[in-house]
Amino acid sequence: MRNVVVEDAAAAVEGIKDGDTVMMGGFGGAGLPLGVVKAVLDRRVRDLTLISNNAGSTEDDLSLWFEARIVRKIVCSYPRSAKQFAEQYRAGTVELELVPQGTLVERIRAGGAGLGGFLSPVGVGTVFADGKEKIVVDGREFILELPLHADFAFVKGHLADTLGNVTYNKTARNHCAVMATAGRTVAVEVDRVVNVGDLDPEAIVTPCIFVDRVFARSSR
Amino acid sequence: MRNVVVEDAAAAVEGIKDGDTVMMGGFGGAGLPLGVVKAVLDRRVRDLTLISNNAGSTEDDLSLWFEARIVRKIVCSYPRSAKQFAEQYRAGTVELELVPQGTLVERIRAGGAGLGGFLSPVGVGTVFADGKEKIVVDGREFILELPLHADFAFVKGHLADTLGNVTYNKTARNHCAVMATAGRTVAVEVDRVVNVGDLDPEAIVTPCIFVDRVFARSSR
Amino acid sequence: MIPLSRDALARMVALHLPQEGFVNLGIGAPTHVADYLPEGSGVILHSENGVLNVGPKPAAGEEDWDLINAGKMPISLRTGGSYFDSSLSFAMMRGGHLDVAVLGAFQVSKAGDLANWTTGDNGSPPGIGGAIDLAVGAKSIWVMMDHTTKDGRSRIVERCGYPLTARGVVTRIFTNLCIIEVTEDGLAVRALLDGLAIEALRDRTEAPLRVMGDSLTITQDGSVA
Amino acid sequence: MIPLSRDALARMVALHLPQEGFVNLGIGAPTHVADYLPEGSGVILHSENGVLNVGPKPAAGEEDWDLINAGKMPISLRTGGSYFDSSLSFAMMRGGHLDVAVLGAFQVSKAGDLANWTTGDNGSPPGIGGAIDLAVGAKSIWVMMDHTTKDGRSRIVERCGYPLTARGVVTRIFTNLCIIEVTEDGLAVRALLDGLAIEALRDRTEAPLRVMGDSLTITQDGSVA
Repeated sequence: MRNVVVEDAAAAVEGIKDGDTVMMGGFGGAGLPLGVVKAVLDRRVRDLTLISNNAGSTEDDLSLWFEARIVRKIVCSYPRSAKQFAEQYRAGTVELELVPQGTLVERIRAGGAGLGGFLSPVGVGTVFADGKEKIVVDGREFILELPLHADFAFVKGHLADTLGNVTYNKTARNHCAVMATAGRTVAVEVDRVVNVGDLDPEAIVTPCIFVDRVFARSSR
Repeated sequence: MRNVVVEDAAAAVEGIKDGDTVMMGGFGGAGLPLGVVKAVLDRRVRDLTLISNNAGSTEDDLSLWFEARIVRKIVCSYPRSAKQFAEQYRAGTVELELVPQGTLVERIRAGGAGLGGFLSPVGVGTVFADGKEKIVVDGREFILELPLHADFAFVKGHLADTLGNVTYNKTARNHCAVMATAGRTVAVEVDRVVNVGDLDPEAIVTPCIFVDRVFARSSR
Repeated sequence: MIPLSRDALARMVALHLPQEGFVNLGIGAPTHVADYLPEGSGVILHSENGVLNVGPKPAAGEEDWDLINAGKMPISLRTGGSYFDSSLSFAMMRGGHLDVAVLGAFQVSKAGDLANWTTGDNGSPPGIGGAIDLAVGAKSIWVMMDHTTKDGRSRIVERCGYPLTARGVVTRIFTNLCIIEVTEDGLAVRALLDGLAIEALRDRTEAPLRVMGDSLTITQDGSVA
Repeated sequence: MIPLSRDALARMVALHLPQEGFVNLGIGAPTHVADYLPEGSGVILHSENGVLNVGPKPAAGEEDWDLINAGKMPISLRTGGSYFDSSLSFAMMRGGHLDVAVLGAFQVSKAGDLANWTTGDNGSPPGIGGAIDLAVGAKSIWVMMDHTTKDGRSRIVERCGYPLTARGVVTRIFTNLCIIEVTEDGLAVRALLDGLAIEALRDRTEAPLRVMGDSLTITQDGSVA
């Protein structure tokens, strides 16, 4: 039977390479796969394109990636309160694509769902419309927004069974559920791996078809 | 405290009028709010635009609406094995807009999510592309598909609390969850109404913000 | 005349929220409106990171960092609450399912244009978050802010000088001096702080103001009568 | 030479499905493939109405009409299965998450064009369902059909005469006479029914066929060696 459980974070990030595009789940610390953050650092990759709602803070989080200068570009909605990112942003050593949060989520969803894009009312008449195609439907103007894909999507779940079905914990679900549909390789860091059959079929949020790797967060 | 429970199907369809657009949940019989089917018939409305995956069969289902000739147009993916609909289709007394099922669902979702449309790869090079705008992104051709909205969305849930939070039963979830986001008035027929607090916050599929009316299916 | 305190301003907004309405309080100052919801208001609070029926801040030591609001502050869940992913959360916002969003602002124009995400200055990285989705999607957009900047310049302007969040979306402005409705005929004062003359308000306001016929008086605790 | 029975054809397809693959069996005849999955294949079946890990038909009297497949027939759920709404289900399909979709067809062209939703005749209402989403989205599209129509015309054609479902999507064709790969250089016979000469197959096939160097033989029970 299918079994996607891998030993640890290092195994979960196997294959990541310079220049890859990486989605990282989380809204603040909730939903951020912290074991993955460190395992990617250990791989000493460079020039990543990072798709994430935030850019870390001053803590033990994505700020480590900016400190280590492994991110070339971030696609993000709210890179505030992020000391290390801000320093590099001011120095011009990292590129920022600022995307309204709902548009960010929807672009990721479009990538996972095989859509070519969508028409958004968000940003019309603002700088967020600059350089984008405008399409008028029934007299109302929309912006054409394009899908986002990634080589890897890393998210934090609550429970996963060995097949790869995943549940989330409270507001840690946030961007994780959508990102889990949009990575070529999807790896989920969970609090606990359970047996097949332990999860309620009605309450599984990410069905196993989307999931390639699962590992239990180390208790260290 | 908010309480959206109404007495019966008749109360759930209150306000429906000639010419309205109505979404009906269900894939076959699963997810079809049968009490609503009959209550709408009792209202003697006419000229409805019906958005539904199917057009009934030969049973006690949406075929009753075609028998009673209250549908002017149906937007549908699979109106097969539908005797009463087929008769009227052949007679030219009902209009059919045939939509691939995934596109149908996505158009409903776009309506509920406030999007102006989306770019679909489905139907390119087929009759389903006829008359629709084509948009090329990165050298690949897509069809611009437009959102669907409705005056009423009627779906079948499993449990609802009095606030209007809803769960579904097995494959009866189908189109119901998306339709529940896209009606100006959303009414849910459920097996049982439960107290606030009885539903697991992690397992609620349709949060109460989308739901205007809930009623328990009669056991008759 | 003493301008309303932050607490009184939050209370004034809270008293205006529709009974049993679905409301998003953005981040920062507007989130304090939650502390002043009248008993039995039935208001249901949404937070954009995927939660409906937000409850009060947990007691110290009881925080669950998987249960936070859009400002990344620990919250609790009220009975009847639900969790969902960001995609459904923004469908609620963009799709017009929220009755009211209460947002902070740097500037609001006489046409209801909103500027609340960046002052465009300096080299700090900008952040937009979900403010723009709320501004475009909620049925009513209320702004809650100080009437003037710290150095006395009007935040209610002819035309926003800061980068826009959305055009023509604000329907009502609550400041520490007054309540203003944004109408097709421009800005109309609905309520004025007790002891403040309309001319004194106009002095502090760049955009033209008219006074509604049945305008009300705001007392120091944020009550309006 | 007796063409493969429907059961043997279903078995032949089942034996080719990738170990632990995610597979959709469409509606109608292809759904019988499920009955011939080898023990321990680990194949996980998807049905478009919102279920993953579809199990066998329940015993008579045990049917649950809220638990059906895309053909509206009662099914069961295997351990580890999940339910989801149609939006996520079609994201799986359109988004390229299924390894294989096995579909019936009226015609397949030498370029892999698929016609499987209508013969375009008469006044019957057409239905498209989810066939087109599968055809566009699954990583591999396999067709399973009789090689010819009841009156002996080839279903494998130069160019589809019936309305298309999708262009250039079919990767492999399983018929009651052979297995054909759709390649950039046209159609290639990978396996041929025991006792059937390639020329006899060509007589029954409108599109040109070449034979792969290592072509195999199909026995009457659907085994290939």
